[in-house]
Amino acid sequence: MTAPHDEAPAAATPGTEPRGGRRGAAHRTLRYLGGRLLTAAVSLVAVMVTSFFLFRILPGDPVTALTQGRAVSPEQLENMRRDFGLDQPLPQQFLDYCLGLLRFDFGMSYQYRVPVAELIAERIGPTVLLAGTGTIVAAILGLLLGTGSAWRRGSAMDRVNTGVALTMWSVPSFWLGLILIVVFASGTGLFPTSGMMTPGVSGTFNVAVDVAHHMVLPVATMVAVTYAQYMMIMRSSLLDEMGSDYLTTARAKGLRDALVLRRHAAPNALLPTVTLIFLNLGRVVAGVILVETVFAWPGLGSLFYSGLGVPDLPTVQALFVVFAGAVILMNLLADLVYPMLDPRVRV
Amino acid sequence: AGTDEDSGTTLTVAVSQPADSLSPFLAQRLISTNLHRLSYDYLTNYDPATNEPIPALAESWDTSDDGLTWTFQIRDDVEWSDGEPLTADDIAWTYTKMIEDDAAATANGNFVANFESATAPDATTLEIVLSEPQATMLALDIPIVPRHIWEDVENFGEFNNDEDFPIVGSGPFVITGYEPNQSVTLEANDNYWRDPPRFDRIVFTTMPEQDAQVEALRSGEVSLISGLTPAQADALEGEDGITVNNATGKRFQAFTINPGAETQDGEAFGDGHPALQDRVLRQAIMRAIDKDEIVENVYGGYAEPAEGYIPSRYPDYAWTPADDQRLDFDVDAANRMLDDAGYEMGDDGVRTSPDGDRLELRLHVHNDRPDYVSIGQVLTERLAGIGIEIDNQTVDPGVLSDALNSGDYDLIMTGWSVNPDPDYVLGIHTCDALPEEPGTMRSDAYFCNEEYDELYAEQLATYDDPQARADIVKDMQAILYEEAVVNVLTYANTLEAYRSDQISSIQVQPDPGGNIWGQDGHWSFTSATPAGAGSGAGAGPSAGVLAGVGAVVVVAVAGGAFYFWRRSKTSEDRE
Amino acid sequence: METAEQGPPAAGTPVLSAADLYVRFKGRGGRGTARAVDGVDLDVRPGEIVALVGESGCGKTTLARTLLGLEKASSGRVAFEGEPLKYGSRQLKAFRKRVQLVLQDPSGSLNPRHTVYDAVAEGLRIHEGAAADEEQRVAEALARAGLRPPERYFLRYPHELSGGQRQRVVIAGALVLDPEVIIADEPVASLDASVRGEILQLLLRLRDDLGLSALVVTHDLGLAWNIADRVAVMYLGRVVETGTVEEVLGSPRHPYTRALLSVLPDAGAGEPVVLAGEPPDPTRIPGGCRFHARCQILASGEAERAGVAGRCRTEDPGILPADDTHRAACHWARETTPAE
Amino acid sequence: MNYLEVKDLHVTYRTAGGEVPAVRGVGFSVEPGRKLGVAGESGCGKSTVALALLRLLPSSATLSGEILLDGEDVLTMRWGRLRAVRWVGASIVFQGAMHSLNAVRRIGDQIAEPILLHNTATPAEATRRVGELLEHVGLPRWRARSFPHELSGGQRQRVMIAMALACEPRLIIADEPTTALDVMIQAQILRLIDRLVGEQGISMMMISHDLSVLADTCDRLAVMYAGRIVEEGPAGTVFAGARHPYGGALSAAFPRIGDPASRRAPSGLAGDPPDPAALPGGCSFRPRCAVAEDRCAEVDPVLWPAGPDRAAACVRVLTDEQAAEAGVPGAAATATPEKETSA
Amino acid sequence: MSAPELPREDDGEGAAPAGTVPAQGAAPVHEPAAPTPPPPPPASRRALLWERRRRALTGFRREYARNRAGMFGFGALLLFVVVAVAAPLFIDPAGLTVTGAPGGRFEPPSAQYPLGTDAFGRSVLDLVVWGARISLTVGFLATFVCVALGTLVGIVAGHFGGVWSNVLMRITDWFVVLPTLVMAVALAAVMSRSTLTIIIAIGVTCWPTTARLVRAQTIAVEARPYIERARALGGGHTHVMLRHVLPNVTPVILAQTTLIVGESIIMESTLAFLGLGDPSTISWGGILQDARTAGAVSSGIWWYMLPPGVAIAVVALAFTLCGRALEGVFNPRLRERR
Ligand SMILES: Nc1ncnc2c1ncn2[C@@H]1O[C@H](COP(=O)(O)OP(=O)(O)OP(=O)(O)O)[C@@H](O)[C@H]1O
Ligand SMILES: Nc1ncnc2c1ncn2[C@@H]1O[C@H](COP(=O)(O)OP(=O)(O)OP(=O)(O)O)[C@@H](O)[C@H]1O
Ligand SMILES: [Mg+2]
Ligand SMILES: [Mg+2]
Repeated sequence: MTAPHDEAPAAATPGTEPRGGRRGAAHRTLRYLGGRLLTAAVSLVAVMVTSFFLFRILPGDPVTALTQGRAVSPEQLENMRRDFGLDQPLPQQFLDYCLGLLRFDFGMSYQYRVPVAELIAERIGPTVLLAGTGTIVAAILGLLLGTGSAWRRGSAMDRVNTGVALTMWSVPSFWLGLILIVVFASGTGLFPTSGMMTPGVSGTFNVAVDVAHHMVLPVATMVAVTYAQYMMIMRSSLLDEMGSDYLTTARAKGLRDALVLRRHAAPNALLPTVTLIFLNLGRVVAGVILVETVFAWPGLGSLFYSGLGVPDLPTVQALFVVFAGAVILMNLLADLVYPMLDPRVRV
Repeated sequence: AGTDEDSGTTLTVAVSQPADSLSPFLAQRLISTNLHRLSYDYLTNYDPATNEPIPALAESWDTSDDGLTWTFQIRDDVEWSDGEPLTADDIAWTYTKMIEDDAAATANGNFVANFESATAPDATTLEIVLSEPQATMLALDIPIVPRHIWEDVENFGEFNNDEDFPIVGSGPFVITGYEPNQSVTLEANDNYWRDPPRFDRIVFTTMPEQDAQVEALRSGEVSLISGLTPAQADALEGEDGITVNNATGKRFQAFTINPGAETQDGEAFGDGHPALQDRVLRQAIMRAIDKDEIVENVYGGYAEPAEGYIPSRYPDYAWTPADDQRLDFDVDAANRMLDDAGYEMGDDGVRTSPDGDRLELRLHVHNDRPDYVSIGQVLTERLAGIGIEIDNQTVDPGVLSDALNSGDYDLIMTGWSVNPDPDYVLGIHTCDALPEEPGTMRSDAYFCNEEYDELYAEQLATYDDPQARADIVKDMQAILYEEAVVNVLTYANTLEAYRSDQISSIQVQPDPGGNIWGQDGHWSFTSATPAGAGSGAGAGPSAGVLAGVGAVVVVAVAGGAFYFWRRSKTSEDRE
Repeated sequence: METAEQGPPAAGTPVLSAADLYVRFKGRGGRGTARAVDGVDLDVRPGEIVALVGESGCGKTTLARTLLGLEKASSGRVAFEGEPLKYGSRQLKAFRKRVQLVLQDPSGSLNPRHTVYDAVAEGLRIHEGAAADEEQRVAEALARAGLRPPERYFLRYPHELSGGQRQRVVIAGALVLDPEVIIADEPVASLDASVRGEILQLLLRLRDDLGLSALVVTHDLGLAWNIADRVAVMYLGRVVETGTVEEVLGSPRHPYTRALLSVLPDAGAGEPVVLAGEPPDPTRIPGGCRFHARCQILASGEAERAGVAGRCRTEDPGILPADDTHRAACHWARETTPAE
Repeated sequence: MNYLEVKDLHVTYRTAGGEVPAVRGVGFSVEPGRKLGVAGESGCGKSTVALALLRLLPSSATLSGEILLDGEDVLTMRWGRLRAVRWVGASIVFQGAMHSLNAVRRIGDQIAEPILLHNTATPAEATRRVGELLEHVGLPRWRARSFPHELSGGQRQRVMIAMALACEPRLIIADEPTTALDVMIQAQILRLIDRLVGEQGISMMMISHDLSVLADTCDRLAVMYAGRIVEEGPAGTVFAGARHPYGGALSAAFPRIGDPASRRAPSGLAGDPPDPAALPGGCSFRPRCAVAEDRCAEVDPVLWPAGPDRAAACVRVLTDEQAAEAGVPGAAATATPEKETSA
Repeated sequence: MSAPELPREDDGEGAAPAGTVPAQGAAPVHEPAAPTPPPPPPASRRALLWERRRRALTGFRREYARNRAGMFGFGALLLFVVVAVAAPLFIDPAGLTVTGAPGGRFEPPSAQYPLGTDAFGRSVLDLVVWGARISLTVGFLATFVCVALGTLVGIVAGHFGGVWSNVLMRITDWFVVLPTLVMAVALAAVMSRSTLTIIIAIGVTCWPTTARLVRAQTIAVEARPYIERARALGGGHTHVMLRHVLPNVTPVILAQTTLIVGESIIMESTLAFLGLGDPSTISWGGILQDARTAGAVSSGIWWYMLPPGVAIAVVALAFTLCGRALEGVFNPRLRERR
């Protein structure tokens, strides 16, 4: 990150020199950064505590749930309970949890018997891949369509765009996913029904193509139900800009319409949308639960959902922290990136 | 163009859960135990046709007179997939590990709970000493692991056996690939001492969504799926290249009634409805239920109405009540029974017990089992017909087991998968299975009947006389039926489907009428025969990849072209 | 209400006064503290119109808001009828019944969802609840503010009024409580030249009719000439020159006042003195005389000649006392004007 | 020859509430190197005229009339030609500099933009030119790298002026360049404009509602009211002695400090500004006119000659013969309009 | 640009009628205040006010009616509400029981059952119509919880700056960070299965958005000079919040409400889809879930799977369109302009 204001030479003309000067600016940036980090850290701690207690009140005994329908001896149950630390009093469990967190140790998954951190590491890739691709595609699509819609507001294209987007926005994603499976996967056989990879495929290129192929439907589902918000935000933010005088200035300078849009209106309108995209990047990680479930995508969402039934406390706790952490992280990034994009809010 | 393993035939199986662990000591899920069936050997196996225990690693066995010492003769021609010989020592080591290390006992500890010791006096002899007689000695579902590999494992509780591939085993298949949460690949073990498998490769691929499985089967992505819903079975039934296997169920569906929760010491607890302690009421409840309706509406006809506790798939043990014993659907009879017993019908259509308690009962249903949920709805409406108001609580299994443990329930849905040997499911209804103190319940009904307990002990003692044992087991079921605490409703069929254009034949268990997935043994997968050459599932996707990617590209290009065309067309003369 | 019994305050006692008033705003994001009002003594006497003039950002609005207790002074004191202002919510309410503020921006000062009637009656309702004669008093206030017949305006919404009418509604809202003092912050700045005269006439009339005292905040010297009795010129948080309108505008002493007067388009005689540079920054008030960096007297060497240049750069000329005499906070003026 | 000549310009906005005739037949001209001031109260159509000159009005506006820029009619130009004319033939300094500059692009880039667009200068040359321009308007070169919000209002206005000079246009249209500013800053900007225009021989049209400012700066003055020019003439004489009552009211609204007449006697113009969508019949100023007569209700006055080099749209400037010629009824009834307007 | 940034209530009326001006404007300015004519009787004033409100409403209606999508949304909505309310008039609840259903298992659409039947032989059309009752109730009540909570927090946080605002906003931030779906799933799993649970789960998780929005609007309103004027007039916190802030945030709240209703209905179906619904009540999400667990998607039983999904989508869309239309009416900035 470059410190804002670094371009202002120190030898400024008296009276017109930028306030605070370079040193002050750097100092302010640091303070700003520190403040944001601190807030994020506080939020994260709050989330961690919430996570512990929220899931402790989940009904059910993980041990009985895990052994449901199988022949097990009381000793086995006892052993499991001890392994899980469930025989400890709650404050002790909380203490262990906190101490564990300090070491990035989320405990052992009850279901999978592996450290939760490992489990998450294994699953986070697919989730990020799906959610990231989905968001990026949705954002690009939404921004393009939103720009077109606003620039030609009131036109047939605008109306069709808006109508389609809002309709898609109103469709439950899981339902759309199922319909897509029926129509595209088995109806035409164009895309695989679910999963992330065809087993046995090897070679980087082949794997990439295969994964991309598997991603089409889930990403399409995600994009369909989410792009509307980017589009509407972009549309209204561009509409807001469109009355602005600086666009008249640009026209008065003799710029072509397309240039006015590309150089002036769109970049300015994009700014408010950026925050939204970041926020969504954070939230979408949790939001893909449904899509992951429908398409058997081996990500965090399906892990969370399966963990909740047990309840696989360490896993759901950790995932909750991860989900919330993603939002916090993205908020933080948005806070840090936005000032770099928009000189007006530079500290 | 996707795979570099195009050679050979592949059988792709859709499973609804990912494997929880590849370690035989930890794995608890059905998928994982099936994987181990394929990749490890067991002491004994089950006959594909009859489900009887048959020799596997153990060629033969002897029991001491007190039934506490078992001596097994171990085959001498078995090799691990890495070429080391498999000896009795490996077996003894595996068992001993489980006896000694709690972590190793996680998954299958119950089998060795009574073991004093397991030793291998020589390479072909295994000796097990028990502390008390055990009925499951020929059904020890414990995968035998290679000592020379596992000796180095430090912590059995954390070792998931998923680091070095192929995984050394001795089963008909060798696990060669594992994508956590996605798939497990197994290659045929051509040196297997039984008939080697006919497919070169099996892939288990995880697809939690049932509909996705069906669509994947249709598109040829997978060759075998299980757990179909009745509607799906109906839909797939007539489709080309697909065979639906309608297998008799291994499971029964039931509900239990809280007859007053008690500990072993007779301490009553919980808040079960007091009137339910009356057997008449319990029987009347049974008579109010139309099992045929459940079979028809909930299972679409893919089930049998049930009376006995052991599913009819095990004909030796299956029991049906005599005509005079039957508690068949008859609302009038049920109403009469209640009227006679002093349950007065109130103005609101709800009866009051002789003690003055309104017959308002809770029914706990698992929310994750759609068939139970439907049954719950049917029960609710049917019981209203005899003046019982049901508070239908569809809950998380956790909530349900909490209610059960604390005795705070009236009616609760349940169901067990019954093994060829019914000992376990019978055992959970002995008085011994009652909790020692409130809240530690492990069974699904607070049932305690002295006569039943005596019969239970007796059948344990007569395990070497199958016919006599079967008779005793039937008597036990009669008691259960009459007491109407554990009320079996149906035996739902297992519905599976496979692509007959990829699999020409496959063994079911039991034969006929049995299931393919989740067998006791590895028969289905070793017997599966590829149909035609090159019809493995591997061919499907690569064509699909091209078509799919092509479609996306076309759409993108067309969209982009249109966009730019429009722009260039309109940009000049606009302001 | 207690004041009604007290009778009019003794002539000479200022109704509203600021003494040694400082208002500072903590800078956010590491920016320095803004000394918006930096030591002001100011009196408004009964029946007097005082104009507070100065360039944009010199602290006029802040001073006005502080006088009304909308902003708390960092130090110093606001007094009403000689009594220090108390900031308890009860006392403030009573105080605000008698002193009214007319805000800078008439369009913004009216809630777009309230009718004219509601807007005018708001003060009545706050202080007297549902008064029986509410309607009559509202009508009267509107009529006094020049909106006649008042009934016609009762149910209009602000957007249905012209800027001048809106400003009059705001004034009516202030008049309805029969205040003793009105603080009007740039009452005409946002209005067209052709409408402003009317509002100013109204203020004058009210003063004449009702004996109202007023503090009129503006950056327009012409306005002061139009209506005020006394004028205080503010620069960078401090009053730098006070006196009667004739004195200050007729024979300005402070170089800043002179510069202001000289740049008026219609100034006629004299070369306009356009001060260099941008409006100064209240977060960084220069040492010495706060005006010295832009001072044309100092720049032209005249201060040097008068022998005060050094003091200009290092010595703060101090806070002007709040009295009737014509004074300027300027070393050079003090040196060259024998009267002081 | 006039560089800019506007003839009978009409601009009508189509709005949801009906048609708004914002400009109703305006004509004026600017000679090379001369400065025209346009005054008038808020909403009388000044900005509309300015925007119309470069056809920058929104599509909801319909224009008619003729705008000859160096002999070429702007209204009938092809878009391509128009784009070439913009900023080179005439540039604009807009009302609010804050909003007329793109807040997220560097000032230098914004100034360089038209240079690169029109002059096909190399980027390096453009950068150099930006530096020159900034120094020209009294800003240090390094300011090119600043963003608009880092500048004060006055500085921003100066950037706008630098931008307007970028392509060395022959006409600058300055739309209220100082309205939002402090007296002191206003004085600075006006001096700057004065100097630059004088140095480079550029024609200028300056818009303001402050008659005194225009009188100070411009050669000629036009006063607009309700979409029309109601008075036109040499700046000094118009300001000192307007012949249209509105012009008179405007110049009277500015108190002259030291003038005892305006001491404690603010003068203003009663009544509301006209609503262009609902103008009264006859003279549109009539509802606010202190000297309105009966015939004002019937005649819609146009610019009549009102003295040397002057014109005003008021029946009272007409002599009887002129009135009769123009078809104004009852002119004889008011015999002495001259008294009011003697300078 | 100086567009009025706050909603105008009555666009039916133009600006100040020009006719009122001359008489008063021409009056000599120094004329002493004329004696005020006796005020008209209050009744007439009230009647006038009422008349005004009516006209404002008409104006609002007219403005709203201009938005065709909004009208479509409103129409669809009205249809659904009417059908849902009137459902008992033309649907026999007995036909919706699992034991007393008239049809056969999975009958395809026919004249008798326009949308076929489900596994128990119930008419899917009847189920969908009946399901509207619960789905709409959930939508409305959850939205009420969400909006009420959000508004309260938002206004209070926005009005009282400083510590108050900080504390409240920290709480809000903390809630905002918690992933909505995950929270709702967790809450629904914790509480007993019922419609009320769903309502609470949705309501409790969605309020922070509203709170933020309301707070932002409150802060914007609080920065307006008329708030300062109210304070200068002596108005206290309650006065400012109730008389000034609330009416000005109402449009935001209203628009937000309609948007949230749609979201809540989708959320209800989502929770049902995840198996967290209450199966003993008939709701759209519940029907979808039943259809899914029955394997309807892959069995070609489209008449079971499509209608509830379409119903959800249409209602959500209808509310969204209404919300957008309202936003447009209330926020002139969003109106098509220039
Ligand atoms: N709430 C505040 N926080 C921080 N700084 C403030 C605040 N209010 C005013 N200031 C600063 O105090 C100084 C004086 O502001 P004030 O509004 O009193 O000026 P003014 O003389 O009324 O100007 P104008 O003529 O533009 O209205 C300005 O520099 C302003 O930036
Ligand atoms: N886009 C538009 N649509 C409809 N009416 C408009 C539009 N732009 C301006 N008007 C109206 O046209 C008239 C003239 O507006 P214009 O902006 O030209 O006035 P102005 O003289 O520049 O005023 P100001 O001094 O306030 O800048 C006004 O009544 C205004 O309301
Ligand atoms: Mg101010
Ligand atoms: Mg303008």
